Amino acid sequence: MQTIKLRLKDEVSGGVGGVARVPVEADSLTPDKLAGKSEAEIKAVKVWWGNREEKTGDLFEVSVEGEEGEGEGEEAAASADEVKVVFEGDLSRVKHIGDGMKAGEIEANGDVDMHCGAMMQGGKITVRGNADCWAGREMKGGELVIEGDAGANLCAMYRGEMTGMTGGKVVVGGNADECAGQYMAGGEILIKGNAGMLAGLNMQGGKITIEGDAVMPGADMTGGEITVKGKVLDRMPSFRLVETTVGEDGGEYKKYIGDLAMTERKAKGVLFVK
Amino acid sequence: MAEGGVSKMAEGELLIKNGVVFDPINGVKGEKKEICIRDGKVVAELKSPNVKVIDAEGRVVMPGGVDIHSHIAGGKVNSGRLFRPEDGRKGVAVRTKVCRVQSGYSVPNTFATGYRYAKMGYTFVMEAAMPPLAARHTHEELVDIPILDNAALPLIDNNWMTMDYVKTGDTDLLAAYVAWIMKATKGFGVKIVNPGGTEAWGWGKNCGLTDAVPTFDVTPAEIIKGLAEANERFEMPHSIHVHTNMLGHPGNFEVTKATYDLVKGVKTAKDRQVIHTTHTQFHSYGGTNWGDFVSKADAISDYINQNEHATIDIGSVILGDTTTMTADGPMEYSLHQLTGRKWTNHDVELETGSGITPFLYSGKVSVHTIQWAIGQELALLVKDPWKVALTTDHPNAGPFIGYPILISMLMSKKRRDEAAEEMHSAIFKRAALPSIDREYDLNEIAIITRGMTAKALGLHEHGKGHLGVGADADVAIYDISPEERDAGKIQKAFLNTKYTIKGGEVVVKDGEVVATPAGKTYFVTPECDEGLTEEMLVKLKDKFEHYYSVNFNNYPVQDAYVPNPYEIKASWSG
Amino acid sequence: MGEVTDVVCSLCGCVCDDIVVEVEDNEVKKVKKGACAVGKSKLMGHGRIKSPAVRERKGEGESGELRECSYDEAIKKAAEILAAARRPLLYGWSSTVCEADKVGVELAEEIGAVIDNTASVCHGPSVLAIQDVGLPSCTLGEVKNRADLVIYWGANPAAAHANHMKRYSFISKGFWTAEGKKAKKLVVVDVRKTATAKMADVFLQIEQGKDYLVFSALRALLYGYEDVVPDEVGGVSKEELLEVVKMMKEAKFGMTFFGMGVTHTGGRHNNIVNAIQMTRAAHTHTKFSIMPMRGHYNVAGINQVCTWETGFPFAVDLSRGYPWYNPGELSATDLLIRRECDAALIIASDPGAHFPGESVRHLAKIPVIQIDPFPNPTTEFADVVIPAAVSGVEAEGNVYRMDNIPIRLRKLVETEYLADEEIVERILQEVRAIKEKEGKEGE
Amino acid sequence: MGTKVNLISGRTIVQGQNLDNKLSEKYFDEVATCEMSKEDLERLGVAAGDSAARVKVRTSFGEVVVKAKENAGTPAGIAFIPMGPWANAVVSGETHGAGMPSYKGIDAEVEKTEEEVLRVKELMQTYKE
Repeated sequence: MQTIKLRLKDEVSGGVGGVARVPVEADSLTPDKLAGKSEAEIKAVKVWWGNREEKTGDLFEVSVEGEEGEGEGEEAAASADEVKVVFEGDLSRVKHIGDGMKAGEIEANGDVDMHCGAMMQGGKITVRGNADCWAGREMKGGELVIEGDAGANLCAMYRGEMTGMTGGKVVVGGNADECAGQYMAGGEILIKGNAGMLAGLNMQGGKITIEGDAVMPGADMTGGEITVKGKVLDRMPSFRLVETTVGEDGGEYKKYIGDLAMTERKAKGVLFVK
Repeated sequence: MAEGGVSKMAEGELLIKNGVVFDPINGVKGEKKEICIRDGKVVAELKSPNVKVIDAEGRVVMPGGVDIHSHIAGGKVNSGRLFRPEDGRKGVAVRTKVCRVQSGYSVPNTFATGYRYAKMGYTFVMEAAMPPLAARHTHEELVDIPILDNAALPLIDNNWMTMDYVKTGDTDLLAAYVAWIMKATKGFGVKIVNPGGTEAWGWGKNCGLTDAVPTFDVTPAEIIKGLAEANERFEMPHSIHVHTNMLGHPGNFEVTKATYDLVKGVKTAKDRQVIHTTHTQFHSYGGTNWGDFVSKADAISDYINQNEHATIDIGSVILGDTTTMTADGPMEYSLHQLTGRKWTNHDVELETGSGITPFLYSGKVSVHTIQWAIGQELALLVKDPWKVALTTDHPNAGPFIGYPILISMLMSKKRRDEAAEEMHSAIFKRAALPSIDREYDLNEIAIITRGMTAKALGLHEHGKGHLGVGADADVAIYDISPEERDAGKIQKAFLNTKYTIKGGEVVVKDGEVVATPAGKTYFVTPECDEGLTEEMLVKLKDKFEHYYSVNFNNYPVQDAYVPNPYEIKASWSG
Repeated sequence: MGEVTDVVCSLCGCVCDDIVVEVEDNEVKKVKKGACAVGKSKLMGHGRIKSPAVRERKGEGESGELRECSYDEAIKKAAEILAAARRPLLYGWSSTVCEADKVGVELAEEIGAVIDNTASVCHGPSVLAIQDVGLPSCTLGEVKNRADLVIYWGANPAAAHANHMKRYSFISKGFWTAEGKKAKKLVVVDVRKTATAKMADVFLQIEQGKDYLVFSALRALLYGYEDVVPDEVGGVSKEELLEVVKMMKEAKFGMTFFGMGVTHTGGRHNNIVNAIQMTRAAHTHTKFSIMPMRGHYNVAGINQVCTWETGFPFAVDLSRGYPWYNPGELSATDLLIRRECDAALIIASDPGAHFPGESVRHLAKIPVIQIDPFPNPTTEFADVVIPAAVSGVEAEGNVYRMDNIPIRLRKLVETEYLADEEIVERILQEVRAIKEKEGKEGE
Repeated sequence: MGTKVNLISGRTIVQGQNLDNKLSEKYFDEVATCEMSKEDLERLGVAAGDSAARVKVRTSFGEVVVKAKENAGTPAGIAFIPMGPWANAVVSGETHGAGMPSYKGIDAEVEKTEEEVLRVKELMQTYKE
């Protein structure tokens, strides 16, 4: 097991001239991309900071603990399971943490910027804070835990695509902003707080559980399942109540199908409201 | 404005030696031959002793490719880009010292369009549909496409002016309108798309070949015949260019044949076809619905083989995701209804319309498999390659960067058989492709990608599509030996040239773009009698006064939009 | 020069092209015909930025006054700011011509900037919606000739597009609509009873922020699911909704125009997705189209240019040398609120007046270059101010109307001011010179 | 104690006429105003026809002083400020991942005030601090 600690330097997070907080894009710093590299090699990995590429070692304080992975190329990637990358410092302007990650573990200690865990295929990311918009965008597999709040478009699609999250598991400890799980086709999302407007918009498959309140959930859904345990504000006027059932938690739920605004033929989504 | 625009050509001399040349217009079929170039043109011999030399030893040399039908610029192409960021993200490439940024797969940005065509050895592309009211847009994009010479075909068939004159039978006045539109749009030739049907789509309806167009009381058949006759009033380089009615409908091959018959007797003003029908794959369908859908490429090919007045391009399918776009509004709506995918429509007042929707051609779907076979069947069953052009109706049946795949298929029965094995079994029951043994040779490939297309467009008289003395020095050098039979190697070679030379300048070397000169825009000026024009203008100005939303004086494309013009005058032939 | 006809208005997305003006002594003296009150005001002109200027810095963090200077000095200073920036923003581009926009994209590539345009605070949500579901639409002449039902939703043309109804929609007369408004129906949906609403056959006064629900209810009704729709949706009764649905089904050609009442409201782009989905549902009964009421005269044009050059219409990041598109991340307001950018070029727009205070606060702290004919709130904190010719009065060029029809602006009078295209081109050349010098020094 | 309203901003004709003339009196007169229903204004203690009345509009994003103006088309509970620097001093920049700030539908509190309305230049000056 190898632990790579990356602490963002204060002069980077503090902003250019103390004014402009230019984001660092960390998509090259996933366990699978760093596996098998020595500390010196990791420091030399290129990272985009605005319109210039910098060395990781110039932006982060880098320390490596434990055995480094064996081999190169595919072998190194295979050993990514044994790699944990820990991000520290003020990460609120570090984008793309764990973007495209295939294996291993990432821990981010603090609020993270946009696209955390986007296109993720495997492994685990834990965010000990809030995650900004597009966390888990187009996620295919793995596990993403956000202990705080999630921004808008959690696990949604990229602009124009018809598929958002297709697999994996996401847990949000706090609230999620608008359009959580848009175009979701598979996988699971658990939101322990409230969901903003239009959770599960265009949903086709998979499961969203909202323990708090939700606003207009399930609009244009054609498949999948949404459960709201709190209140539904502004319920969609185009869903049909089918029955009252008892949920796994023993509670009574109203079961709706929709969205009929997509026509009856396509309206295969299910919405449970406590 | 001088014909030729020599000032835009590279200066100096260049010698291409030891290459095996395929120049079908000049009857050169794979001969070892030197190509001498001076000031952007092919010349008989060079003067300077220290010329720049390209040694093409053992490699295939052809004139620059000429695409007869592709959608690369203008309103609907850009609507396709705009509403498909998911396609845009597929083709992104970093800028280089000579190249601007690139994006897109089925709807590449203007820069990528120029680079990718040039890398395949193409140097001229015809934008196949220009709505006259939005012609400025088409030209703005054409100017922004690097390297390629270009032209655009204005849509003239659903225009109220056209239908009015067809109804009254005033062919001379119709010709005067055609001439005015050609000049006002800086257009190249008469484009017809679902005549009558697009006007009917203004009310959400469509039109068959002999149905009356709502309100206008003319039939699509009369429009096609009328425009064919009007076109031949001038010595137009190109014939009418027709997207026939009922595109994509099972059983439409009868409509396609009937369309050819309509214009069979029309006398041409130049030595060429009377009618070119485009993306004929979409118009060679048998059956009565998608359940009993079959290929009728044989029936269409038989017709083309037995008649001399019609040419076709194939519009062959490339498997995978693409963006369909056409002025045939009702067709795009039915496609959207079929797939449920996003749909853009843009009807253009008094003239035309357009629809756009993404589409996935899958080898696992029986209908797509048959469509895939039909395009290639047309190329293989039409005996004379001078009657058929290679196209994918980019991006409708697939993006143009799929051309090398098609070339390798046409040249290799083995490759076709291997592909068919992977596809839905319908290909063996409801298409003819697996039973066809013919293989194209390089000379025939040169015909369907440059010789035939240049001739059908009349551009061979303007230095395109051949390497005779006086021709534009547009040359493609492919990194294969003329004996190569391996389909994979053929495909690779046709995707990235060893060299592409445009107007005497090396623009691609070893598959990389190394220079990006501006292309020229070719347009045709029909010379029409003033009296006729005056009479026509009375009617036209009335249309502007009451029905257009743009003023008459703000309508014609200003010279500023065509900074590199190449004008072709077409005199009155009566 | 005397009377000039066929003048094209460079104010709003209507781009009226039938204006007649009187020009004397190199000045527009009178607007004789065609323009609305707002367009007339534009053609007659206002106070100008007199001269290029740079702001003198006075001491620690305190900004001083603008000092007049030459074009050369201002352009050089602008290039220095942009060449040094790590995350520059190039914003605006809607109230100028496409020729300038093209150079703008090239500049953005050269310096690795984010390029965004005013669509992001106007009809950007409409673009996002189109990317989701497409846009069944048409040119304005189609509406004029065919439409017998016109719906304005969250739009108040009587105030914002004063000629719109007269030239193109409810009041105009066309081929099948020769009787004008007598034979047409007008439906207005808004939260306030606007001047436009007062003309309507049916006015749906909806609750602020409930547009999404009302669109979905109309879709469900158009598809025939009357049983599921509640008695009241978003402040509108089911009876009223059914009445509108009946009008939609009975129309021969229906047209919906929507404005910022929909794009600015909670739900944003998804409101538009729903409006477009409603149009599709209506299209199963009759011909139905929909169009955004674009604000600036060439905001449609910068979306066109940006799309054909980068593949994407706005909010494009070129920092990595290839285009990456993501509104909500790369739109100007987001970049500014998040304090991401370290320099900005503002052309033909006025974020000082039109961005939320939080965004303006950051803009006021970073180096800002302004290119504009007129002084405005942005000038108050700009560090380099470069005056430009007024497109459509002093400079010509291509623009796209709200229905994406390209029209060429005319030049009416001569000017000493440089056109936007030339200013941006000269900045680009200066940036290249700086980079070439740096490249040589780095060797 | 003020009254709670739903704040929206939008275009007006005079605002449009002075788009290129924002430092003028005409623009100031038109845009630095808040339109409300008669009933809401009465609740604030603004007398009918009091053209000098001013209100302070406060939201979680800021506060601004503007002139009060009656508009019969505006329903009770809605406040309208023409788009421009004054409205923008109090709207939300939050875009919810869509790039569009919240220009309409902001919870606001309005109260009558004797404070002066800031001019454009003064308002912009506050951003430099």
